[in-house]
Amino acid sequence: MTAPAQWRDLRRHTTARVALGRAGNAVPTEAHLAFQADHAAARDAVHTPLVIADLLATLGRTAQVVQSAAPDRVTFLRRPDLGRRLAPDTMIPPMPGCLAIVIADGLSAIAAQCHACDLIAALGHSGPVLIATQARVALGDDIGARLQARAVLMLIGERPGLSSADSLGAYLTWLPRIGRTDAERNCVSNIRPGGLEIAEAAFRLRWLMERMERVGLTGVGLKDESKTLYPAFDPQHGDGRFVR
Amino acid sequence: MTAPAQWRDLRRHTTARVALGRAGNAVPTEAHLAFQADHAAARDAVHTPLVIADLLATLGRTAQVVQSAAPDRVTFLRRPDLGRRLAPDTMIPPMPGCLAIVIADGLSAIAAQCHACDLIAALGHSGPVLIATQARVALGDDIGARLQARAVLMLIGERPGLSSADSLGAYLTWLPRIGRTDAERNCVSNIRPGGLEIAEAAFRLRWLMERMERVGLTGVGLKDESKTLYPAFDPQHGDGRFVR
Amino acid sequence: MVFRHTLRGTIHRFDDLKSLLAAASPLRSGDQLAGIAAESATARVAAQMALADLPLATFLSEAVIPYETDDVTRLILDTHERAAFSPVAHLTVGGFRDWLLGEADPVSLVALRPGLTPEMVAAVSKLMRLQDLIAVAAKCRVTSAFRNTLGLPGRLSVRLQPNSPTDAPAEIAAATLDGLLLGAGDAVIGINPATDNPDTTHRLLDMLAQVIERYDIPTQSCVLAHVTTTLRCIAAGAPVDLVFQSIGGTQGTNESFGISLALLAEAREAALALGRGTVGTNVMYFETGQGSALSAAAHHGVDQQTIEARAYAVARQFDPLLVNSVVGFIGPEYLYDGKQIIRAGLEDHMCAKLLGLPMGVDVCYTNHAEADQDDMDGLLTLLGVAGVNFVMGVPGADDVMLSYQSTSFHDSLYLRAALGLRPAPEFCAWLDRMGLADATPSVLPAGLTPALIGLA
Amino acid sequence: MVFRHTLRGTIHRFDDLKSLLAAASPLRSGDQLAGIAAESATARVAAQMALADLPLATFLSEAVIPYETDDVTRLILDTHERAAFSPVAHLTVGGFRDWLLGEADPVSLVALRPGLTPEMVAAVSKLMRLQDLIAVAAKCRVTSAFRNTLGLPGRLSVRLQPNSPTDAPAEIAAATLDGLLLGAGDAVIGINPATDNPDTTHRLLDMLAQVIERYDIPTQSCVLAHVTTTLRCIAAGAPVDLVFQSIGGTQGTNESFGISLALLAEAREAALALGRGTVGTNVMYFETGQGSALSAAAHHGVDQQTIEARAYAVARQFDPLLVNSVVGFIGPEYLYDGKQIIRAGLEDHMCAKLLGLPMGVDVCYTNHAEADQDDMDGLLTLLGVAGVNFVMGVPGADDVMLSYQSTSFHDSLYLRAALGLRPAPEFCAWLDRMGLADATPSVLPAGLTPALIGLA
Ligand code: B12
Ligand code: B12
Repeated sequence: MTAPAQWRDLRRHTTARVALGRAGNAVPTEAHLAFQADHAAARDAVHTPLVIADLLATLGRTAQVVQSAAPDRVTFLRRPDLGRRLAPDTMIPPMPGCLAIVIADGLSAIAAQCHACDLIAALGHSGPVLIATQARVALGDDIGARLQARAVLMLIGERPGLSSADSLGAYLTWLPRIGRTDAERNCVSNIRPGGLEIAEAAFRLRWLMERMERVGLTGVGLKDESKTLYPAFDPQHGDGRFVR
Repeated sequence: MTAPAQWRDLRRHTTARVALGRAGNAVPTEAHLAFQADHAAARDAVHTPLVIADLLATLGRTAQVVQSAAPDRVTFLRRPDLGRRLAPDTMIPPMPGCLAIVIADGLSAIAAQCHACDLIAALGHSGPVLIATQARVALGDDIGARLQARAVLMLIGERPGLSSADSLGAYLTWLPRIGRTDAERNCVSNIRPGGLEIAEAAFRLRWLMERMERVGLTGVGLKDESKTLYPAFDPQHGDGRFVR
Repeated sequence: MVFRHTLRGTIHRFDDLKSLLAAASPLRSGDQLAGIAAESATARVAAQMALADLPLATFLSEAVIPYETDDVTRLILDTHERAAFSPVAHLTVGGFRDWLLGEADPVSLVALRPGLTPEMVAAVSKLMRLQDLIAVAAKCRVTSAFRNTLGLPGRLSVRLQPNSPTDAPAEIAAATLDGLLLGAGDAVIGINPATDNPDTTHRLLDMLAQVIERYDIPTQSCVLAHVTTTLRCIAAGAPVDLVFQSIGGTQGTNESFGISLALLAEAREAALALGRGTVGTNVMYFETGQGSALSAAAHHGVDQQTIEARAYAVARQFDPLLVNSVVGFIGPEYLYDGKQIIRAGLEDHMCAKLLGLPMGVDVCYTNHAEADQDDMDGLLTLLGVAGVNFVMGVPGADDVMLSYQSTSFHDSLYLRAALGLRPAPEFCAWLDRMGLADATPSVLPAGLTPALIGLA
Repeated sequence: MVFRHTLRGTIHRFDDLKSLLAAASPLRSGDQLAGIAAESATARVAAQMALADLPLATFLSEAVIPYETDDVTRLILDTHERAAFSPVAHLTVGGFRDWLLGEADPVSLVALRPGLTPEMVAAVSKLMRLQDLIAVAAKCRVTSAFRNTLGLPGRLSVRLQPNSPTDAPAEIAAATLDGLLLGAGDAVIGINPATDNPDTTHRLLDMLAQVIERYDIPTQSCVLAHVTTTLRCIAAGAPVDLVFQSIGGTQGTNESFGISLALLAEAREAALALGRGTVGTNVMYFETGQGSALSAAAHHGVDQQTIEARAYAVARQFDPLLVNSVVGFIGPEYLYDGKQIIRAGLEDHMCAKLLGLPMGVDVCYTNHAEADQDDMDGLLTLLGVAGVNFVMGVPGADDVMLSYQSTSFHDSLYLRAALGLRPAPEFCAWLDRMGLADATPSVLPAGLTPALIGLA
């Protein structure tokens, strides 16, 4: 059974799989197979490598390329510990006190490939940029420590979902060093067209970075109090529209 | 709960896992863990290789050693088709009209290692003997055809069970050639101490081979009518004992 | 007929119906071995999409194995009933899935049976998730009867499987009593013989008949010898309740088993003539299992799950009391690991049920497969929810003759308790009489004294 | 204490209690990553045998993580009740398994809860097969209440999870309505926020409160922000029903999450003070999951399943309404494939239930794991048989913000139908009022007009 029209209308409001209809209690065949196709694609996305030449071209400036201690994708997936450390013999010249950005493949190189450069441009960043492969979020701690950076911003591919394989996460860490916990970082997530738009993400990150410089920390002690995108829901007006 | 004494007595009659008791509806912990240990051992048994030097020593005569087209154990397990064909370039000198015996590892080299030579001795076999590794039952067809044998008897390791890893199967095929079906063979199975004793197996195989020579076939058309091991159950006497 | 489907810009091509079916099959080692599995997960989905769009009626005009060369194909097409098919005649395979999950109810599913071919049910199963296989199977009820009634709603029966490496009556009797004390044996007390000696088979048949008589059990016995051996025993006057045979989904597979449709018909007539059933006349017991056709090099490039469904067409021709797939029995070359075994078990069960068979499953694995007791607990429980007619009962789950692990008597107690299922009604009443309905008594019931069946 | 066990002539040695527990754990990638998994299947069985012989009371004298350095250990030992422990005080771990499967009944299991430590239940679970995990869990009933009653026998509740990649109210409202129309939402309507903006969190809390009020739904809402963000919202007057937090089984894990036991206590007091519950006062919602401690390098060489059970000791301290393990959420480095996810899900559920928690499971997997919908159908169904309190409901099983696959609204409809389960009683009555109890109506009920919640 397909869903009634009023129900199908919900699709206008969201990209989520709403109003799928029912075949008994199950999802109808068409939606089921679309899901299966998306699953196959998402699994491929995990294994798509970063094309560094293209990335450098888009970036339009030099950037040191480093790799984590995970030699390949299969190892990377099973060994997050290796993905958090630089490969042995990696040399990174120190730039004491800098604010560094790392473009990292994470679980989706596609996200880094598509959106990291735009975001860097929108941030108006002038400090060092590095590119890291087979990288986890905490690789930024190792990189930042060697740079002697005052802060590091990881722009990393979030795990690919069925509906989007290009979602970028931005993780900001004050005084990076090995052993920082996630409680000591801030995160801006779901950066992609259709998710958090680049401009909006840049706005929030700039706000966070400004506040970070002022209070001298990141993490649970630092909240994004910039602004909310959404008007208050007015209890008096049932027809008050929601904005996306 | 452990089983009542009269129930535990059933263990005298069988090696099967009877009278295990109950923990609710489940098998009690001790029996459960014994099972798990046996499973680990049985899995190891599948991968135990045939020690050909020892086998030849026990056999006390020369025997050509051949291998199937499956190069190793892992391939053997997934590719029964390869286990049914000889490795390329195998040369077997023809012995037209012979009755050949092949000692084959099958799924348990341990079975072939422990019992094949005894069985050959008990059969009083004087024809050619070959040793085959990574072998399935139907490899005997390829071997027999090249020998131009009138019949081939495969002594092959049956898959290891939890309670015995040394069970030998004997498969007899008249006029072996590639493409014979299992309907065209006879089988004597579970040959091992505690199963079908060697002497008993030899008796049955000799009977089958004699009849085979007479009627010129093996398979569903040839039944083991030698003798049954068991007396008729006398409906008048409830206490008529069963023999093992 | 060539099939094409475009997915994310790539055109996937399938040369003919059987290639399409094979590519649409969820991954399993047997199809990889046969070289017919989909090349990638994406190609598999593309095949499933193409299959979903295929009119169900295609299977009536296009045979996956030629009519001329295969008697199973002839059986399938010659016995197909157009009128019964009409409620779904307009549907595609994908629409059929939706129909089965949606409007289909137990009554319409019974009426539909003669209108379905095995290829149709195999095809639709390839578009289903496990929960679909469970939900649809649960709508199908198939009952059969001989000395008790099997397959009623809320019931779970057990084949008591007391095998011995030497077919020794004492061993078998001991294992049988063990199973009875744990509530097993209502589906059948069935021995797989290690030997092929007709006299021994006869002895075993006598022995089981005595057990059933002296313990006064409303159940049936079977020795799972080759049908030719069983026919000899019938001729010799042995008390044969059920005729067993392994069957396959192609003529060639059956030939490799040394059987033909005519032989099965002959055996059924012979068993019926004995008139040993009391509440019903279903006298056949069949076993099947994915992979046997490929093993016999008689698969014609058809995927193993479709061939398995074709074996059910053979089975339903002979009104069986019991059919079961020995799903993990053969080995990893056909079903590699627990995951593949679980899915295949649920596919086999649903396909057989849709075709109208009284289906059980041998929930099992071998020691060369990548599987363990956890996988079996999973499959067993899922089959219980799906309404399986019966499972196996082996002492401690370890078959000392066949060398594999099946379900134990305890496993069926677990499943019955977990899902509130009971044995066949006649057998329930017997368990009550013996005082075994709830738990194990601390002394054995007088009616079940070991000495009564020759165990001293 | 060093442990030794001889199996088939080989002496297996385990250096201390935590090594023994780790070696006795069924195989999983996280323990391999930590370098503490058993070296072979045989070594694992030897460890299980040694563990089976260990007196349960050992866990009271030997801590796997020192009392001095870890506040979770202190919590566990300081709150342990000797008197409650006495019925099983004489048992070994193996004997405890038999007791749980055998004589233990729902009443004695309730009484036992304060006498059990997480390490005891983790240990016994390592000796269990899936069917044992299911059978024992099914004996445990844990109910909790806020605006409805959760966990009653024969009930299955669903957390409605309407996430949005931008926390957009319209998206969330649309997904919420979709779920309500499919019978989901009785456990909680709970949003995972993509952002960490307290004002946005506040807006979402307002919005959910309005949905609940205007549709008049007997349920509760939650925004799963960090506890510090939720505390701010409470201070700002937001309508907070439940306080959410991810928790772990060691002090270090919780520190990596930016929380402490004191912070959780403070949050609970703040939520209780709002007095928003109508039928009960359980105001906390916790999530856990095997692997988080290792990921935070705070596992102390203890296996991930034991640490997971320790997280339940944290949870039970705060009388939660809901606890769930996000079992396949983190990824293959901790649970590699469907098989490992299935087992872990059933372990987590049973261990939590034994400790007295209102346990649900996020039946899920990520796209970097070796799992698929079939595995989820399996785990979901098994959890249903085990009596899980609730599962997740995500539109079409695809979380567009968290990027993983959980269970869909449809999945819970399947499970309820397959096992004859119903939503929480108050929510059932509401579904009845809305005309949604049986199937989807062809027009939306007037009480659920999209416009009522701002969707035009
Ligand atoms: C696996 C198995 C099967 C599988 C084989 C599938 C496969 N492709 O592997 C299936 C389920 C199809 C099967 C069917 C039958 N089997 Co069978 N099978 C076994 C089992 C459990 C293991 C065999 C083994 O380990 N072989 C060793 C490996 C290395 O060899 P392989 O090349 O991989 O396997 C080949 C043989 O096993 C052969 N085979 C299997 N069963 C039989 C039976 C006979 C009579 C013959 C000649 C060959 C044969 O088929 C395989 C493929 O070619 C044995 C019991 C045991 N403990 O050995 C019974 C066993 C051999 N089978 C037996 C019987 C009776 C049958 C059936 C006749 C039952 C029936 N009534 O239909 C059928 C038909 C067999 C045929 N003519 O083709 C009896 C034989 C009794 C006897 N002394 O003659 C045994 C001893 C026990 C039993 N009751 O099942 N079987
Ligand atoms: C996986 C995940 C988790 C896992 C991480 C486990 C692990 N070891 O991998 C678990 C379940 C433990 C988790 C917990 C939490 N998470 Co989280 N998580 C995610 C998720 C789904 C994917 C992350 C990813 O793909 N990372 C990329 C890979 C390559 O990086 P990685 O190095 O392998 O993973 C690290 C990061 O993911 C990091 N991490 C995970 N969550 C969070 C949250 C924050 C605030 C920070 C700083 C870091 C962080 O932990 C991992 C190990 O270091 C994202 C959503 C998304 N689409 O991205 C949310 C997300 C990042 N988490 C979020 C939140 C709120 C939390 C919690 C604070 C929830 C709570 N109330 O407790 C906690 C605590 C986090 C902490 N401070 O440690 C929000 C962040 C909102 C924001 N803008 O600040 C997100 C965006 C969505 C959500 N609501 O879950 N999370």
